[in-house]
Amino acid sequence: MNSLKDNPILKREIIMDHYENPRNNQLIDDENYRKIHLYSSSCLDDIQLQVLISQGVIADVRFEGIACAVATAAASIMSELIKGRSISQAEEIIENYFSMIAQKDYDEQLLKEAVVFEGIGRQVNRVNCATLSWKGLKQLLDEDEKR
Amino acid sequence: MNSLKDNPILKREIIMDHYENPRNNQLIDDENYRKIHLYSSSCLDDIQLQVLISQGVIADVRFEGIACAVATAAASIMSELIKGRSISQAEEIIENYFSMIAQKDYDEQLLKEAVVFEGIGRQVNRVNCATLSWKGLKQLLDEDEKR
Amino acid sequence: MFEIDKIRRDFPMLERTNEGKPLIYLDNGATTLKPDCVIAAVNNYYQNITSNIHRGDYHLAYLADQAYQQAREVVADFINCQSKEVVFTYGTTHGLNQIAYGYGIKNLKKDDEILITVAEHASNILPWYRLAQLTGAKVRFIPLDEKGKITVENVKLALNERVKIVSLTHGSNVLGYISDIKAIAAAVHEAGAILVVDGAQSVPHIKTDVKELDCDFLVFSGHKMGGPTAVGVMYGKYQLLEKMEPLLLGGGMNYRFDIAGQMLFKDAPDRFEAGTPGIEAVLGLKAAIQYLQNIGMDKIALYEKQLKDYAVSEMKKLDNIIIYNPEPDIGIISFNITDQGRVLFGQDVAAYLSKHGLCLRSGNHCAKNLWHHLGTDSTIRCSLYFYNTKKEIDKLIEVLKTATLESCIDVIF
Amino acid sequence: MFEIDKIRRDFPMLERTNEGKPLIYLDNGATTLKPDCVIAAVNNYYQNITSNIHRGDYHLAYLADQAYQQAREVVADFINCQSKEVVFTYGTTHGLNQIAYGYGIKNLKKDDEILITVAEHASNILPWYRLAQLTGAKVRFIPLDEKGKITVENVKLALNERVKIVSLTHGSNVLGYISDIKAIAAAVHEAGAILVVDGAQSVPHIKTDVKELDCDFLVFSGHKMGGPTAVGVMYGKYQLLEKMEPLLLGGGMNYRFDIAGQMLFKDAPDRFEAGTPGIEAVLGLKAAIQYLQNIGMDKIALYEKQLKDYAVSEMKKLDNIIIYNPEPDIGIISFNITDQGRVLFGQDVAAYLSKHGLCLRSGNHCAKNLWHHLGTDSTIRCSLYFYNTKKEIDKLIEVLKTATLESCIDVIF
Ligand SMILES: Cc1ncc(COP(=O)(O)O)c(C=O)c1O
Ligand SMILES: Cc1ncc(COP(=O)(O)O)c(C=O)c1O
Repeated sequence: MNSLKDNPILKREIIMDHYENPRNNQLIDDENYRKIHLYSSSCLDDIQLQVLISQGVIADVRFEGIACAVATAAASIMSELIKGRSISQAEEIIENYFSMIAQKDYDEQLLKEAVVFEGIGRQVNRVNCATLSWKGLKQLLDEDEKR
Repeated sequence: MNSLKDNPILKREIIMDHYENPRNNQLIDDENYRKIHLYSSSCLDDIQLQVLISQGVIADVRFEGIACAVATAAASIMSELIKGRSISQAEEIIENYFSMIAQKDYDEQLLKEAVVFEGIGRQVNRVNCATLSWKGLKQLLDEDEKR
Repeated sequence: MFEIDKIRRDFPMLERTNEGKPLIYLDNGATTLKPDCVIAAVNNYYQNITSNIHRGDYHLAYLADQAYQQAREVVADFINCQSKEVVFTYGTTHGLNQIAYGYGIKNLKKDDEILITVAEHASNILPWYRLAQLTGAKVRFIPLDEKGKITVENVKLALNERVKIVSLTHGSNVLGYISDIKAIAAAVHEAGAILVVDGAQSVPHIKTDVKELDCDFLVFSGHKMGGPTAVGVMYGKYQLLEKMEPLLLGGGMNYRFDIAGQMLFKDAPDRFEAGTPGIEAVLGLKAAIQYLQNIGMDKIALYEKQLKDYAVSEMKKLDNIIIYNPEPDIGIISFNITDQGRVLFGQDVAAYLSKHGLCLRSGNHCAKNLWHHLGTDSTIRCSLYFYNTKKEIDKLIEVLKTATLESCIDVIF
Repeated sequence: MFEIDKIRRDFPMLERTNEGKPLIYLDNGATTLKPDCVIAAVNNYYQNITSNIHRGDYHLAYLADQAYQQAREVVADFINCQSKEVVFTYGTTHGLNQIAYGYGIKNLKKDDEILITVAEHASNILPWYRLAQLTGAKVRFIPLDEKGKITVENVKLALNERVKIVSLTHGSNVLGYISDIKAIAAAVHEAGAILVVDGAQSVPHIKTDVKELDCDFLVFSGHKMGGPTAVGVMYGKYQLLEKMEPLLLGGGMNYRFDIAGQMLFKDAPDRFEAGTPGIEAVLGLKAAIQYLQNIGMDKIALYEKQLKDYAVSEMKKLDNIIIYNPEPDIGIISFNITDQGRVLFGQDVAAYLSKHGLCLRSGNHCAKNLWHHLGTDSTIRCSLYFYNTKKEIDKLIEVLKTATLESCIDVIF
């Protein structure tokens, strides 16, 4: 993974790929999905996120919306990374992602492609874009726990 | 009159006398009187003024209210000075009074005892007190003209 | 040790004069002087980070936004709440109007009751009068005790099942009493109502912990605690803020709206901050709070108590004075001067004091209903802050001794 | 001669950087940089005349009050009205809410109509939506012409006898058009309605004469014209102000009230200025206006027009740009950048520009209904002020040329 972190060209390609061909980028009309509508404080990014949790596993993650390249790619990468994980695995990944953003220690292995945003903490005004969908996911999982 | 202007002791006595024994200091319940309720911006001085105009002459002036020594004495002196004057005389007196307050030229003879407030323009924060009742009078006369 | 000399050097105004005499500023209930660090914070916005907030499209805007949000955290830490419970307002008056309108309109109906007292400031009365007009609810007054205090007992007696809102001042701006908000909150909650606290005169002077007080709303103004004007705080328990209607609508407080008239508002606190806020004022307030915290609210309260005790005991020695609150809790003393038994009109005395450099306010201090209680139309108010000194009190006493009708009139010549 | 170099030296922010590059501030529609004289006016309040206004019991308070009232006269002179027609608000948003509530509640009833356009800022839409909810009146939209302009013809077509209020922006914050308010006012008055003008984007840039325009209300913000935040102006014809309800109630705006719920409010403008206002903000606004007057509004407008013309013509030469308003009247240009035919998301481009020192905003600029017209969700906005230069435009053009999806993404590494 080291090669990815230190390879800006590869990182850019991954982000562009996810922006131009976002994964899991279609909502579904199914009551079993937990839903959240995310707005960034910019009044502009506007992402809807859906998660299907079944027997402690995140069976599906979907999103749709209008957002910048960073926010779109972040959501797409997140959806791929989280799909199929147990809730506790997902929570660990989320925690590591936010550590990375905060420029603290984190487990690269866990974050896979998401490490492309490793430097975003230095571009402070883009942090919101790179975390919007992740915050939404966390909120959905937290709500799930309360039930 | 020069002696009054330059005699602070006499001036003080006149003000104290008018404050402690205000003239024309009782309202009357008579529809023929024009009325105005005056509040200073301090939210505190609160003077009601009544004027009876009959055949172009200010036949009576009355006031009542809660006010500081300066405002009370000013109203009392004004009432004495204006009572019995024709409207045009009154207007001339009013004009001279405001000239005096503004430290401009004015006719001392016309203002009589009212010259005790001649220096109030230097004590800027008391100007309101010394002019409240005079402004009320002016407003009543102006309204009268519009009829 | 309270390093008063060092503190005074932080306030440029303390080197000024009033009518040619060294300034002695004793009108801190109206507004307060500003320390250098507050002035510097405002200047820093003007000179280094000017830009609008709520957007981070470029770095400068991010810096301003970040500073603004940090201010929220500083306030939250200061009054012990979550930062999302801190709404920036334009002042106490705005905050009270926001609560009366935003909470009251949704939760009150005909014949419900709002409890206040005659000791409230106009800003904690008139919004409730209007709410009553709009909803058919009634405003009732909790009686003060014989000293003019709000007591828990009287609050309890006034409560009934129709009461939905109780709105009280924490520190009275005329009588300087501190109410027992914690006990009152318990009684109000037991009766099923909410408690709104006007902290305009308390937050600047004593440590305030909203968790401890358990009030539902707390409002205060920046300018009464060394901060700029045009900024205040409305604290609200988050579950109440969540359900409250905004008073001002516009940019920055909505997520979206459409041509059909649908509006989706943001969550609190953003929902209540329509339009461009007082950005530099918020940053100045942050600096003011940090300044107070650096000195320590406990130390400030203690110093002010000692100063107040000194002032009261010295004033009591005068034989031409009527003190309306001889036992205030905070540094607010309301009095009148007499001359041969006759009460001098406050404004005449205040003008006389001004000639000697002393800045005190006369009048009814916007608490116009309180006169039912005091039996006088107006008082002169001496209100202290932590940069005042015994020497300043001595000067006040010295000048008050010489205040007569004559001397008050003489100053106008 | 427009002494641009001399002018630029008055603005300390122009010596700053953004992300390490010399600051090029092109977000003047959001807020503007402050000249030294404004900063000095605010500091003067903090360092020399701190005290609350509305009372003259002592000299200092008199000085502050006088300075505050003088500011009213400076504003009155600036827009050509009487000083008692100048109400100080906390900003345009506050002013529009005050009018919608204070005039609308008393004068509108079910099925009356309020006319606005999709080009309005949220602050000139949402208060009307709420007024409609409260009164049963309807908000209708005057269609824009194909360029996105408000035309007199379309206003006339939309008017009918049920219309009571028309509220329009003078200068559009997205498309930079100036509406013919004078002709519109005549049409609106002929139909028996009143005209509210949102001058947030016009008053800072062109000479504004309310007598000439004959609008009934005009609102604007200090911070968009070199002044502080938390201050704005609501002009109203006096006979309308006289009949309008205050939105905020509290200290300073009432003469008296009693325990029976009676309230006697002061006359305009005081009636609308409840609580402690933004005193230093008002004094800063006064300095800003005097600064603009010293340069001359005509000169400012002319310089900005030339700069805008230059910017538009240079931008048109780019082949990766879509300009949504190729013929703006004032210095506001809305555009997007394309990469191989695909529109780049504005925020990505703005972040890229920021890396080069350029401060431009992306988004919908709070005019969320306008997208019906433009057919895009967001734009990048270049908004000029009189301290901007051709050289800054050149830099913008140079950087825009290199904006691609790749280069926009690269800046995050
Ligand atoms: C107890 C109290 N409440 C409210 C206010 C109003 O505060 P502001 O004018 O800052 O809105 C004051 C200030 O005079 C006050 O003393
Ligand atoms: C046209 C227009 N109206 C209203 C506003 C709101 O102004 P403020 O945020 O100062 O209240 C703005 C500012 O963005 C604007 O551009």
